[in-house]
Amino acid sequence: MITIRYFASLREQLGKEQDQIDSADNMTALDAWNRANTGTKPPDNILVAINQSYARLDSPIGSGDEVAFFPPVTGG
Amino acid sequence: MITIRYFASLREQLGKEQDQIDSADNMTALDAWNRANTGTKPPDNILVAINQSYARLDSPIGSGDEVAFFPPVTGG
Amino acid sequence: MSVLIKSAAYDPWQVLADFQQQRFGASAAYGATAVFTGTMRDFNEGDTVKAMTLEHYPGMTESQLEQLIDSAKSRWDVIDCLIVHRVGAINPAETIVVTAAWSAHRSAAFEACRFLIEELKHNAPFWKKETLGDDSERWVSENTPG
Amino acid sequence: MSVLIKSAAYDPWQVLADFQQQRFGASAAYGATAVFTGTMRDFNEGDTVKAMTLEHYPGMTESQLEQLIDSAKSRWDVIDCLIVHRVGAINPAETIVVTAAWSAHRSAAFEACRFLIEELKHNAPFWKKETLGDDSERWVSENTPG
Repeated sequence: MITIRYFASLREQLGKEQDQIDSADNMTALDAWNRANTGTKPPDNILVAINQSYARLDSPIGSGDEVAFFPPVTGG
Repeated sequence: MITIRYFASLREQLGKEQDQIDSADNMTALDAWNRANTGTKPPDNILVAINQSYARLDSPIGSGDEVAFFPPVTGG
Repeated sequence: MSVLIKSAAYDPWQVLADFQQQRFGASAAYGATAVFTGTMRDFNEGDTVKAMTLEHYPGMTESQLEQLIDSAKSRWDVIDCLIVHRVGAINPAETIVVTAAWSAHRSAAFEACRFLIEELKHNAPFWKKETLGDDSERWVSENTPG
Repeated sequence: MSVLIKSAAYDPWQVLADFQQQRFGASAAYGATAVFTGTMRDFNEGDTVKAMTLEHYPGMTESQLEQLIDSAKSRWDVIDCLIVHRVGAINPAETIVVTAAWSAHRSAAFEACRFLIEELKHNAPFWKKETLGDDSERWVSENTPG
């Protein structure tokens, strides 16, 4: 099982906070996105975190991982 | 009348806080020093203020002025 | 703890006083402290902003901010750093963020303090949503440089 | 008043809180505040320092510091600045100096704050005399860079 989390404007656009999907061999963060959001491409400026560390769309993921997608950060 | 003030290590070395001297025509800060401290040259790194603004040893002074001499500043 | 996430309004000066007292007590090891505080303004990009909501990624936020402090400590001769950040519903004139660095030397304190706020703005997972004068809402799309 | 000369120990965070409250109240005009505090250490140039006396030139000190603030305001887009400086007998871990700048922009706040402390160290008529571990006294001969 892989947990996918969405934050901020992306969360509002998608209308959901998270997805749970089954894991498969050789998955990337992008694969997880595509499985959970069929037909919707990730925004160009999307940021990716795997297990709460920054990663990339082509970073590998596996069972038990938490993948997060969010827009550019605007804190401070 | 001209008031001459001394601060910090210079005050301690000279053993005085201030002098009062008569003014004369075309006096400079250095002239005031020399009149008040006969035979003692001002230290090389001396700073000069006239009426509480930075000046130089060759800056002109006149009656009623306050001339101050002090070592490099070390505040902050 | 050198990273504090606050869900209610706080007095930045009190937080600094408390942290410094707790961390250093009557020790005279540091000589220089540099502090930045960011306060919510009531305008942005020409519009009135009545209120703001700050979303964050709990867990990742704290670990990112702790990494920033570790990074500052490895780059400059600083004794300790503090980062405080507000989340949730915020009103104008309330403090959003505090970054601070304690050092024996003022250049290290200034540079570490500024590094913390710049890196925080570019890397820490926080997102601002503004409520404008007409009650419409908008997400802030990106942070401005400098 | 943006320049304060203190002849007794003070809490820098309380002074900042009071000044900010008095100067800005609940206004949200500034977004960025940069602060530097300088604290008396218990060592200098390899020696233990038990106590210190800070002499100044009353009148000239205040006017020099006010000129520094005017100069910072003319060079950067800052709303206001504060300088606090201790004089007289000081013990380790007590605050010597505070410089602070309030601005809409963080770069202006940082640069003005740093300008104030650097210029103060080079131009404001203060002089430090240290009492060492063996009770001997020495005048600090010059400020260190950075």
